[in-house]
Amino acid sequence: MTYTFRFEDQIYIINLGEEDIQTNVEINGKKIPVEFKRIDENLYSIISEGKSLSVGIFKNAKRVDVFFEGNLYELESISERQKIAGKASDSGIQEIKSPMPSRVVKILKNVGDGVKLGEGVIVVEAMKMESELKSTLDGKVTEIKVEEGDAVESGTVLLSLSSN
Amino acid sequence: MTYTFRFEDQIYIINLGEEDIQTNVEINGKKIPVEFKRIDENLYSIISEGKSLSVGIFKNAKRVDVFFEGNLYELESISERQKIAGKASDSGIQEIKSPMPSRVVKILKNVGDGVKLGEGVIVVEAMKMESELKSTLDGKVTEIKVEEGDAVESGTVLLSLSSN
Amino acid sequence: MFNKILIANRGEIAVRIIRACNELGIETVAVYSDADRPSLHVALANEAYHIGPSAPGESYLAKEKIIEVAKRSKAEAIHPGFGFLAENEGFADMCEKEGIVFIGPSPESIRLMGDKVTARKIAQDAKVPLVKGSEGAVSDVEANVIAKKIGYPVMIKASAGGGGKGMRLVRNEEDFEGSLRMARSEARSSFGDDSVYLEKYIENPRHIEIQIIGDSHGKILHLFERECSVQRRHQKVIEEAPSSAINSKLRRKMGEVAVRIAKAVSYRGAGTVEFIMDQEGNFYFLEMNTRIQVEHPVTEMITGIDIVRWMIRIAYGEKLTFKQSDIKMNGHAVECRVYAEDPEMNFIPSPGKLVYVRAPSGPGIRDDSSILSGSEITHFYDPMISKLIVWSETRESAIKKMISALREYIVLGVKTNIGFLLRVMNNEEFQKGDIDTGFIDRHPDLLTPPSIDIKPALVAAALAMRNASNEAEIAKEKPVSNWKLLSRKLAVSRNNLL
Amino acid sequence: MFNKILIANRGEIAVRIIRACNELGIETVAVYSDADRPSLHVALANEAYHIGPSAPGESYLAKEKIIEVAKRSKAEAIHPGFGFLAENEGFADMCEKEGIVFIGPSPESIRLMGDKVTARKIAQDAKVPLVKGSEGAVSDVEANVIAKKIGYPVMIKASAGGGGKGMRLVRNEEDFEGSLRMARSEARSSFGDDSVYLEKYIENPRHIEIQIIGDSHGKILHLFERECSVQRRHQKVIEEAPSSAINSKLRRKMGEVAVRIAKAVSYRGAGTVEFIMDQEGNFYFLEMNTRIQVEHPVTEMITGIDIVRWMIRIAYGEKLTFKQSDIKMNGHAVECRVYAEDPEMNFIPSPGKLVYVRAPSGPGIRDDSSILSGSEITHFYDPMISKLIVWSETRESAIKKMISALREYIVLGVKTNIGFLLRVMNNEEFQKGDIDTGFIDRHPDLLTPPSIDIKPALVAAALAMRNASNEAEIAKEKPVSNWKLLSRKLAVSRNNLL
Repeated sequence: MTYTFRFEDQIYIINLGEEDIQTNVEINGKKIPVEFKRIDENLYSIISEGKSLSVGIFKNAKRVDVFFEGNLYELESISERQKIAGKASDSGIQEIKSPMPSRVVKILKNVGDGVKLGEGVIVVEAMKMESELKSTLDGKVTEIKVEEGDAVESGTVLLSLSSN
Repeated sequence: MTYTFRFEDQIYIINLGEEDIQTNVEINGKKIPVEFKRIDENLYSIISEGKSLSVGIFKNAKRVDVFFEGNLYELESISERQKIAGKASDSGIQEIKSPMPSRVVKILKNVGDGVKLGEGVIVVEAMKMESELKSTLDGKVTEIKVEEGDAVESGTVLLSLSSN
Repeated sequence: MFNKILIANRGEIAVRIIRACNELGIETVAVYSDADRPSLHVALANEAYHIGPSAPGESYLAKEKIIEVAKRSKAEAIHPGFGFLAENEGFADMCEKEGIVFIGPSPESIRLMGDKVTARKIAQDAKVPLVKGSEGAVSDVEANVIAKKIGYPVMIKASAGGGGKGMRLVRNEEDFEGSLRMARSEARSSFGDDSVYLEKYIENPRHIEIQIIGDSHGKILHLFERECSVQRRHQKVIEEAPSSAINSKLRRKMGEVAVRIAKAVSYRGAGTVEFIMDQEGNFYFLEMNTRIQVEHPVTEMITGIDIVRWMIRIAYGEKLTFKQSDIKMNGHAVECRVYAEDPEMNFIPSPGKLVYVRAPSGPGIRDDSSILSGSEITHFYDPMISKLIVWSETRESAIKKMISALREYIVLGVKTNIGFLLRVMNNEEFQKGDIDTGFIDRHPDLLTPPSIDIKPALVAAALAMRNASNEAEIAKEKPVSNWKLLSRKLAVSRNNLL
Repeated sequence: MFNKILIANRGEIAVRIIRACNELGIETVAVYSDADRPSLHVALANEAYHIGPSAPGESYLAKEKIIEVAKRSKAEAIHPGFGFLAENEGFADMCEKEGIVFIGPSPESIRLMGDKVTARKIAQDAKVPLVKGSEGAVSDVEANVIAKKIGYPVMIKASAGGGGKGMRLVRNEEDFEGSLRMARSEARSSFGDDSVYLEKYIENPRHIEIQIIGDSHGKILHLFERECSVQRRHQKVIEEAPSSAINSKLRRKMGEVAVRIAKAVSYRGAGTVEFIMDQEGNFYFLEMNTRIQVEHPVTEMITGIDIVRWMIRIAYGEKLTFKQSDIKMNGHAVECRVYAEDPEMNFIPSPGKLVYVRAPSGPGIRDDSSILSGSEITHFYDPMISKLIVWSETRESAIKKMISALREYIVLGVKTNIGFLLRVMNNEEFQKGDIDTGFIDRHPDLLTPPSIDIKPALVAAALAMRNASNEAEIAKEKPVSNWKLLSRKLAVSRNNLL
């Protein structure tokens, strides 16, 4: 069986058999010896050349969350069509989304304003705390989709930025 | 929905709605106010007239295991036919079963021998320990179904006893 | 001893109090909001009553409803935990009037210490060192003048505040007005009171606090210090006891000062006197928290004294059975607050369903939590998942134990700060004890996971997909699932893509 | 310090050792049998290697395989845990010859103490009080004569024994022959050696043991006593420290005696000297266990000394950094061994899949376990689910804490002794400290759950049925499930039945 994922703008193709133990797994065509065993609902033990890891996994729609050694890695499971599009993308457009249900307190930029990587662009309030969301690139504001005082859902696009 | 269980030779009929909260539950025709909420895979919180309990439940074929405050209660879910049979039973015949895969070390009684409640009737070995299985009634041995040295599975009937 | 206690709180502190009651043979009554019906504190209490919608104002802050449940269930006392009504003098007062014991200090002590301006005066009278600042709450106009007089950097603080809310640091005059507005707005929404005061900002201080405990017979003792310098958003995230910056002489001095303040308000129960300490070891009074503190476990671990149990015994009128010289410090304890939050996004909360949780355990590991697989972190409440506390003989081995425990922790469904906590524990400066409240700002590298070998994650992700596919197959009883068909298509064309 | 250690064991003790290694910065190598692939010790170690089938003889007892993995993985030392190869002098010898450090005493110490007859002689030479008995192993013919001479009741014990296996109490001459046969048969299957010896049976003694620890520089210290009197099938099930039967004078005396025996065999590492104590407080040497003990945690809790970490440090050649007078006893600790077993069926093991496990946590709670939901208790190994350990200031509050923790424990899928443990904790005699090895026999009422209000169980059972029915429906995508149809039939006729 073949599975395809995107992680940090890289595409990976994994070939995985149906057996649990001593399967050879192929990543991007390269074989790696590995065996694995489900040890709890969402917990796997993976052994590769003696090295042992316990890994938490959770499939959430098209995303797979993988958790080990304290860190969460979000891998996007992609289809054939997306895979080709993904290759062509990286257009330098970024959207600032609300990370949780919140209220827009202050919009710090106007459309066309220049922004620097890490510069605050909008302030939202949630759980009684105000948070400044920061630009993820050097560039300018191309669109503002909300107004101050708006209540927004998790994932709502607040602004669009484009890189220089 | 109605569910029927046998526990310690008593039969109970429970009438339970589809809602999670503030349902009236009927046990043997008597209403008891209760509300419940599933809080984990096998864990329920039950509140009845303010009293709170957390209860582990596990349905295993026709048996339901209920665990709370350290104790396990095994309730047998019974069908219509069994229910009627159950009423008529209590014949005073008891079977001594092997509680786990084991080996018969010694049979301490012959068919026809009298036995007292708590008296040892057969010795089995499992996990390197020998265990004497005891009579659950005052009566006599009616049948012996194994021989010394036999390897037996969990649940195998070893002897039958009947009460005086 | 009391027969029955109502716990007017939720989450891990409610569970903590229920366990303390069990150990004292006291029956427990839980209250819960809509969102908290499936919570562990409800399941573990002997009785549980619904008190309203999820918004705290309509449930955990609804004084009358809580008093009503206490009366209905015949609870003799109420433990408020922290947050919610814990420092609400009006509630303490109501309890008193209704003949219910409020497990905490007198309403008067709460009032005196609750108003930060009054608290400063009391500290001043008790000859406790104070940071320069405004004499009480300020208007917008005054504020600017005073800020200039005491000199930047300046801290704006909510008069009714606590827990870092309504607090803003201002480094120069240009930013003052905006920060003042934000501080007032946060203060208003958090405490219903937008008055603020000003203080000189001590550059990169340590946050050191002294745990005190007093009975109703006039005895007040201290249980040494906690260091809570590692903070994000002005909120503590890692705490330890003892502090590696404090020697026994300074420890004694700070303890004495803390007891002096507590005595000035005839304090009863458990309380915390907070100080900031500059690089030279000068310490200044910050505020007194008249309640149990989130980070109390580290003190329990090094003293062997169960603070929550003692709060209850003191409220019942018992005398402290030990004196100052009996209290011994043993080993080192560290607490990490495990949050559903995103360190890469300025630690913004990450509410959601905890699909799977596996907490570490074993020798010297204490996990104070109310979470199980399937629990929900809602935006109504603090997004804390657990307090993970470790004890060991030395600071060095306690940190190693924490690393081992954090690596065992698995949480799925929300973002967490576990990786961040691990990186702090592995940080050389932290290990040397070279910490202050500016620590996280100085180390932005701690916010992002290092790049890793992605192979295990890829294998795991493929396993997750295979699982889902197998399960879907079983459910649908079809010989070939859509996943399989899709995968076959992909397999055919994959050579074109690499 | 060592760079890498192999753990030649499984279950909770393997996990315990892995955690200790993590805290010392040592890499860990796990070995596992077929049955243990999904075990926690495999998942938590840095490396893991399969060593054979589930039967211990082909995996955990397969010396050569384990040595081979150690060499392949470049492990510098092997920790044997308890059971399996822990007291196998041949294995310790092999390690030495292969240049791998065996974390434990010298092969010579193991040999001397492993043979119970030799051990008795050493104790005698060290002027340690001994119970009357046979001078070494006995033939069937001798046995009868000696038994009559020392007088009934008499204990038959396996020479190569330990852990209660191959042991039989005989109260009168008629039973002697049968018991001798059973003891020999158990000894043969457990230790491959059917030689047995005899001892005078002390009626209802307490089981008291002294934890000792020695470095390779000649320093041997004791860490006070553990009381392990509550036993079933001659195996410990509840342990505590300190013992409520021992005052500080007796404690010192027993400690000195234990150190004397250890010195007689130049002991190195952690070990336990076991005694029985009669009603008058006379104590007699029983045996010495030359390994870490299952119940070591209670000693760790009251002394703050991590015994497993010290075993490793000592094996590396480190000196003990403390002296006898530095070791202080603080508070009280109790351990309950949670087993998959059936107290109503003479504690027979109850293997099976643990469908769901939820362990307690919180202040003073330590859960040493290798179990998670879905783990399997197989008949290949000891059916222990967890060691639940609590610490509190006093014995009384430790017992209450244990009760609170046991009530939180939930295990589904197998029978457990949790209810039994709870009944012991609630027993008045136990609470008074009035215990000895006859305690459980004297209280058959503890074996059976008391009759309870069955209503919550019925509601819960109905919920389980409803759930299963709903889930079946979802899976089958049918509007009406078989359960529903069945239930409707039942509903129609239920009035006829009540």
